[in-house]
Amino acid sequence: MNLTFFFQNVVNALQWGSFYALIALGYSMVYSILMLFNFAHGDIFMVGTYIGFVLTTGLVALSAAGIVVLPNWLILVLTIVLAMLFTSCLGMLVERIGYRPLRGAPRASAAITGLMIGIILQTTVLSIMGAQRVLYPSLIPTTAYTVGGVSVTNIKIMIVFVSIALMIALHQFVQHSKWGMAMRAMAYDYAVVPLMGISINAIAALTFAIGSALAAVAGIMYGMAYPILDPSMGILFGWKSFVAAILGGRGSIMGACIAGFLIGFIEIFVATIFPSTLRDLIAYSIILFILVFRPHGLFGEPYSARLRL
Amino acid sequence: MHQTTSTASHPRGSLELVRRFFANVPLLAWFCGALVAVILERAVGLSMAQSLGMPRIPVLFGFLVFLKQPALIPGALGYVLLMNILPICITAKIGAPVFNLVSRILYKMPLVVTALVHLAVLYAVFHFWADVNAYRMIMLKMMLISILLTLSLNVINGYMGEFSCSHPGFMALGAYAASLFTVGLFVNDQLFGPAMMTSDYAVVFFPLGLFFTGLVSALGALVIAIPSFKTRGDYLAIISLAFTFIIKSVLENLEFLGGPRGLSGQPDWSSLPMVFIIVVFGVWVINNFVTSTMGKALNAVRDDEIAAEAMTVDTRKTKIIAFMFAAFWAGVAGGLFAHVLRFVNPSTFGIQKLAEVLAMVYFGGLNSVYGSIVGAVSISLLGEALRPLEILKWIIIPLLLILVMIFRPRGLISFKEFNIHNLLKPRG
Amino acid sequence: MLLTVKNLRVSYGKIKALQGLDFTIEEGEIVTIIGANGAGKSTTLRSISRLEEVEPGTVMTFMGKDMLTYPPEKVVSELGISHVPEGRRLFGNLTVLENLRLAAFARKDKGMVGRDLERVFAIFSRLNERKDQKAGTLSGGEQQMLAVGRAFISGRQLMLLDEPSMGLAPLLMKRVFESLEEINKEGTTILLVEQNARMALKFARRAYLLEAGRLRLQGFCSELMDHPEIKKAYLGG
Amino acid sequence: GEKEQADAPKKAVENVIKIGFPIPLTGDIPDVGESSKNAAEMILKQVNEAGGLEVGGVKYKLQFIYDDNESKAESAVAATTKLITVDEVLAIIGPQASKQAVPAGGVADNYKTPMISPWSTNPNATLNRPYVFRGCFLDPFQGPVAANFVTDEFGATKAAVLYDIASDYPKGLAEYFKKAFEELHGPGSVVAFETFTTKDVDFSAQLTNIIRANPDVLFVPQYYNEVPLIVKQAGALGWDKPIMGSDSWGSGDLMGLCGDDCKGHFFSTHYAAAGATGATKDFIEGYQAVYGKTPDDVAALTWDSVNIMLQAIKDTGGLTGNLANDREAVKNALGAVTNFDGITGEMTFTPDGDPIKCAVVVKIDDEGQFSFYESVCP
Amino acid sequence: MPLLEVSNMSHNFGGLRAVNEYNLAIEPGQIVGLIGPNGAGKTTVFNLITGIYRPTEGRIVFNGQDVTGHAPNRIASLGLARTFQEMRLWRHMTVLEHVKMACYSKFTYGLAGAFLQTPKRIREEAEVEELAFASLKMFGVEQFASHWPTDLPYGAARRVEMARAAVTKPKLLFLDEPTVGMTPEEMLAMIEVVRKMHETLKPAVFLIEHRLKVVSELCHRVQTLVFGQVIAEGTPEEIQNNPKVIEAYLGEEKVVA
Ligand SMILES: Nc1ncnc2c1ncn2[C@@H]1O[C@H](COP(=O)(O)OP(=O)(O)OP(=O)(O)O)[C@@H](O)[C@H]1O
Ligand SMILES: Nc1ncnc2c1ncn2[C@@H]1O[C@H](COP(=O)(O)OP(=O)(O)OP(=O)(O)O)[C@@H](O)[C@H]1O
Ligand SMILES: [Mg+2]
Ligand SMILES: [Mg+2]
Repeated sequence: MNLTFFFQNVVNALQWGSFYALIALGYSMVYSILMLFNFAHGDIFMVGTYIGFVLTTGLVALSAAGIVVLPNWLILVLTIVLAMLFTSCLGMLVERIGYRPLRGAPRASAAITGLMIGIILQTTVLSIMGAQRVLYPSLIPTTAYTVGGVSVTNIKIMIVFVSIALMIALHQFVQHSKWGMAMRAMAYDYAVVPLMGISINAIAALTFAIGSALAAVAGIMYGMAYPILDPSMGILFGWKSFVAAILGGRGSIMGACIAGFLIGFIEIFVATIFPSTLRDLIAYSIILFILVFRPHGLFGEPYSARLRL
Repeated sequence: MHQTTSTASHPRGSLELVRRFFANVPLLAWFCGALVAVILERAVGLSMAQSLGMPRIPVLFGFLVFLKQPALIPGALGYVLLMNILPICITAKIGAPVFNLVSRILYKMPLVVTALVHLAVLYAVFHFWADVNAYRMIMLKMMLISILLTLSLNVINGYMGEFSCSHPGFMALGAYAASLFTVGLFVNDQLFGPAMMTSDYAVVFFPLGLFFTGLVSALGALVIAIPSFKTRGDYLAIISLAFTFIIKSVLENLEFLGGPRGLSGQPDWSSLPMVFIIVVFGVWVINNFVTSTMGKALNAVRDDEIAAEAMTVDTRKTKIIAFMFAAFWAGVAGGLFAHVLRFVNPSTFGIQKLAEVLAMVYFGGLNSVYGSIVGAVSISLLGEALRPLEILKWIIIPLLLILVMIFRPRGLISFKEFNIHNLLKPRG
Repeated sequence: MLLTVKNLRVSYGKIKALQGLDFTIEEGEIVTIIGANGAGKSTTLRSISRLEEVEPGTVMTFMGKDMLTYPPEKVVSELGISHVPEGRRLFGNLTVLENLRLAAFARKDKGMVGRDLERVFAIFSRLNERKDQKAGTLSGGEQQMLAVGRAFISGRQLMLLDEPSMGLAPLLMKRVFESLEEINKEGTTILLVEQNARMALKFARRAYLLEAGRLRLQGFCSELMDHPEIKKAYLGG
Repeated sequence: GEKEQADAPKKAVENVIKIGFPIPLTGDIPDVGESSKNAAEMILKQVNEAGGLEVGGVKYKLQFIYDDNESKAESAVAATTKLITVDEVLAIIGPQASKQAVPAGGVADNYKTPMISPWSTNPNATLNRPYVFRGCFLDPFQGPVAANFVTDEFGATKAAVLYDIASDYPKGLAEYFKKAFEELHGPGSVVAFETFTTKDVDFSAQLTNIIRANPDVLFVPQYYNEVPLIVKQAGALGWDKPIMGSDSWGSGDLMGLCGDDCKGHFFSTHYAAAGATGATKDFIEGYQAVYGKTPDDVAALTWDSVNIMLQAIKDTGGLTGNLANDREAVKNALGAVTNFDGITGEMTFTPDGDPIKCAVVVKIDDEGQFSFYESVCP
Repeated sequence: MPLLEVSNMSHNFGGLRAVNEYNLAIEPGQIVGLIGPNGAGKTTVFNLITGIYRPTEGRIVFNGQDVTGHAPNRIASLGLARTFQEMRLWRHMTVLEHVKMACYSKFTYGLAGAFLQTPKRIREEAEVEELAFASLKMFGVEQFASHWPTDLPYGAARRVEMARAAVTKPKLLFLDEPTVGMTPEEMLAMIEVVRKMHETLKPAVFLIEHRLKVVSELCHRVQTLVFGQVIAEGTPEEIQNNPKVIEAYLGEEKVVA
């Protein structure tokens, strides 16, 4: 394999992996704190993308009509901020309606609820936006740079940068802030968290808010990179980020992110090296093998619950 | 607080009255009542429907009429009342003494005989009901198959408490293996050439083929069973999910099986008696298994693996058996499914199928044969009955499931054992 | 009165766990509730912490405030009632230090937290050695120390202790009770639930005996110690 | 009003022709269902407003029954069975995608009910099924059309293909293209044959491979909603050569989604929207007026399939009211249709029920219009 | 030859040496106690011998067979049963099923029996059910046979755990703090129960306790474990007067009850 070709694929894999990583981050946030499979996450991501779409389209239209003239970068910033806000409200709503009543229930029941909430979100978007695809307006013109034969676009660079930055920020937050500590405590035994003077509902809502806000960021980045949206686009990402979050290891935000990148790399390189028809086959076999030989994921801790003292 | 209990007690009270009214009605009477109803429908259903203003017999207890032609709702309701509810209830209640007598006689005979008699009546009910219309027939077959599928998933997700996502994969293995068997051997076909055997003995060959089909799936289950020694829960969920995707991808890549185009031309061997007998047999075997101490070991492994090991339970063997056993029946269900559709292709066995079976299992209830039957029947009936609602259906069914999860997190009927003796006994 | 409870009723579905308890605790006191398994001792503590919904008719006031208007986290952070739950319930995935830090989550007086931490480590030197070990891998006794330490940090008005002696070796048990005594001397009122009645009666000033969700006896420990019924059933002859 | 409605069905029974549409209104491809329904509704309105369909001197009102097949094979079977046996339709239009059309075709054939799948390209859908027809041309025809065109037009000697392996239509077309191209230029002249899976959005690995293989042209037999992503990503990776597409590009939405990036590329299809004349133009304009967008290939093919079905019904010369006989008659009439003048070209069915029709190659011009470039007939 | 012989067993958790050079020999029928401060490694010793952890070093011979590193269920089927410090009952199984489950290795009906109602299965299930009832009766909890463990009073649940361990008539029974969380009255009752069980089944017993009363009433011999190391071994009286034990475990003044 020649070097340019290799590096081109590395660049491709970085961009592709960063989506898995970004969405897995949000997924893992909820998953590792509330220990529930939030199967609705992929669809929250989808809704986030659509919210971004509506906001951007609206703001661009306002600008174009001369009502409030905003520069493109401001539109982008506004879109991101507002979409994060709206999407985290949605996340909190999902938590309130779908998950809070199920706190004491088996995790699988919550998983089913998540699955169903996902379907409802999808159906709702489908009936509001119609079945046809929509085009995410481009705010930043794509510029391709060629460095030594490797082609990189400004958007790719931005996406990779944003996802790595968010990963680090989130990791710091969970590991070192007192809120993060409370979240981890909640992951272990939520029922006694109030005895520390901490409100369970507040932590759960916060967790969902952050996770969903991340999904909104991911959604907007996604819209810029792959500007064709349809209401069922969340499913695949939902499941892939589920894979990434668990492959990374239970409770490890960093692990989820790295696993996201890993899956991106596996998919890209398998498609490059082998006949691309075998991509899923080989990619999932690799994931299966990793889990067989590292039964607790990349960074997960072995079951300490094996023996309760 | 007191208020809520008093208002809640009212409907429970009337329900209790109904229950008490029918307390002396044995199962046999209900079955025979249903038989009377379906035979009555065959005889006078059409004219009754027409006199109530409907062009034809409402196929799904009036549901399709309710949703599409509101003007006909009174007619449909009347039809359901006159043709379904009343004949059943009247026959059951009035005939109760007689049926109790019969039940008592049957009850003294070996259980097999009693059970077979009940099943024969049940089959007759199905037969006459479905015979009215081909649409009913296909629904009924699909429903029976989903019972088997749901129950087999319940073995892993309910009884053993893993969150397995591998069922579409097992089903795909079964569907393809069975299709390969029948299409390859019994059908003139472009892929595999002329038939090697005649299909005169389908009644023998098909179950035999399904048995091997099940074995193929069971072998596939080893891919998940072996990692399950070392890991559980979420990680195993991903392993099983990967399995499903791998199977799907393999099938897409196998040109000789039609690749993504799939395989068609399966002979029409999934007849109602065939499906009925195999599903009943499957339910019986699964029920036997989960009530044996060997099967209860699944519960022990689920609730506390360490304690199970310390109590001499061979957890590895238990897990292997559970996965292979569940996969076997999922494979058989897949084989039946392929022969009802007479077509298989890889994309049928994806995430959507997974969501569907999971919904059936968790809706019906974990760790319960009853639950699985209820889940499979109600979700497939609902799915069919609400079809006219198109997109709205995908809001109503999920909402319903969410409500069930909130109010009964383990499903409608969970942790309830299927007690054949109790079911078949006379009631007075 | 620091805490006044009147007509405390709790039920789990059909099971009536508590059927109308009345009791009071004075400031600075050590009070104990003893009783057999399933008598409702833990339930009493859990309802004071507001972890359990009480039935209408129950009155609970703490320093004159109606406790029923507080959600569980506010009971800790605003009223200063800490609770060492039955079975310790530590956060096993957090280190010893993190467990203690977390207990200070809602505290307003951040400056004092450091001093209290030191105090905990002084009382339980074993914890200091295992500061960075995950709490889930501590032995039973170590966990109990951490649980008490955690409560010590989260609230200092009233400490509710649910069977702190469970599974403790004699020496350690003594150590734990000594430290509780110290904590009490520093101004924390203690409500102790115990099965080890001998220990509890020696330790506390006043006691309530709970049987099947009702108060059976109450009084000063010194008197109860000689009560024939208690002697027979709870002190082993 | 209610009384009227209740009486209506009885009176109308003799004068109604029912046609069933088991189409995907939810699931993976709801847009396909929507387009089909849109096109069908237009015809329904036209015909019924004109007083109905005249068959053998009697006017029949049309009644179209749409049933959601959820993009699932089993639901397609159930829905088709229901339409045939419960709703007792005279004929079936749909399902669209092969994975539903193949099993549903089995059902239709079983119950001897004529069915046209407007969009399915899988040979099994119609194979040995006298009652099942299709509305689109098959891959063995379109593949060589594209191969010949790129050879003649661009002088291409090396080609690359990128397609969705999990989807029937692109896969078949890609394979026929490859076969035809290699017949022209020798084995190995298709220098890259790359695949992805349905719903993928990132094609960078495949495109990097393709670019490295340095072909003269890229053949992308994908749907209009995937094309923009592929074209844009190819551009970002430095691809500047022509891209050739297939009839599935032919949607008015394509340009809305793709913008400037698609301009200058070509695709083979049934008709050229720009400068269309006659019925085609009327259809496009009518569709635009009602639904505010240009029709896609599904809509166009559904339009033709419904019309050809209506034509066949008329050709029976009169309905008897006996459903089985009428269905048989319609089937025979369908087989006998010759040179039906549809908006997607002239159609005659082969004995297998597959249409013989011409293809056009369209260029996406600088205004973003699909302009006629050349026509190829079998 | 001793029934159980552990020689030079050590175990590390990461850097922590939880058990160090541990030796033990138990004769058939003997009751041996294990005491020691919290965190001394008592439960770990149990887990090592029963196969839940694999020892870092050392050898375990049970009934003449080297079982070091064997799976727990294999060791258990050789006749070593146990209870747990924190009860480990199965949440969704009835009490009777608990006890039947402990006879898992006694069933020989195989897959055919599991799937079909073979006569052999019906017979074996019935036999085991009888055994199970007998065991429940011995511990006085037969009235709870069809209850779920969550519905049991605490004391009854502990007895069920013992009934489950004893149903197979093990050669050696491990009890981890059988009286934890009991009132003195209940404790005395428990002592009687264990004594009665020992008289009928005559197993060797290895018992962890913090309550000296239990140890001195029941045990023939007592080991004291501190920091993973045995610091003293002898009869209960010897141990109670051993200065090392007093210093490390009992505290300066003797606590008798
Ligand atoms: N979550 C619950 N659900 C149902 N019943 C419960 C629950 N918790 C406790 N109970 C029941 O309430 C009663 C009182 O329980 P509680 O835990 O307060 O007793 P306790 O005196 O603390 O006993 P112990 O000494 O065992 O801790 C018991 O009968 C118990 O079975
Ligand atoms: N899984 C584990 N990982 C790390 N350390 C562990 C683990 N299990 C136990 N330990 C440590 O090993 C030591 C011995 O624990 P063990 O549970 O054997 O004590 P014990 O003697 O049973 O105490 P107690 O009487 O309190 O139950 C303790 O210091 C504990 O922290
Ligand atoms: Mg308690
Ligand atoms: Mg211990």
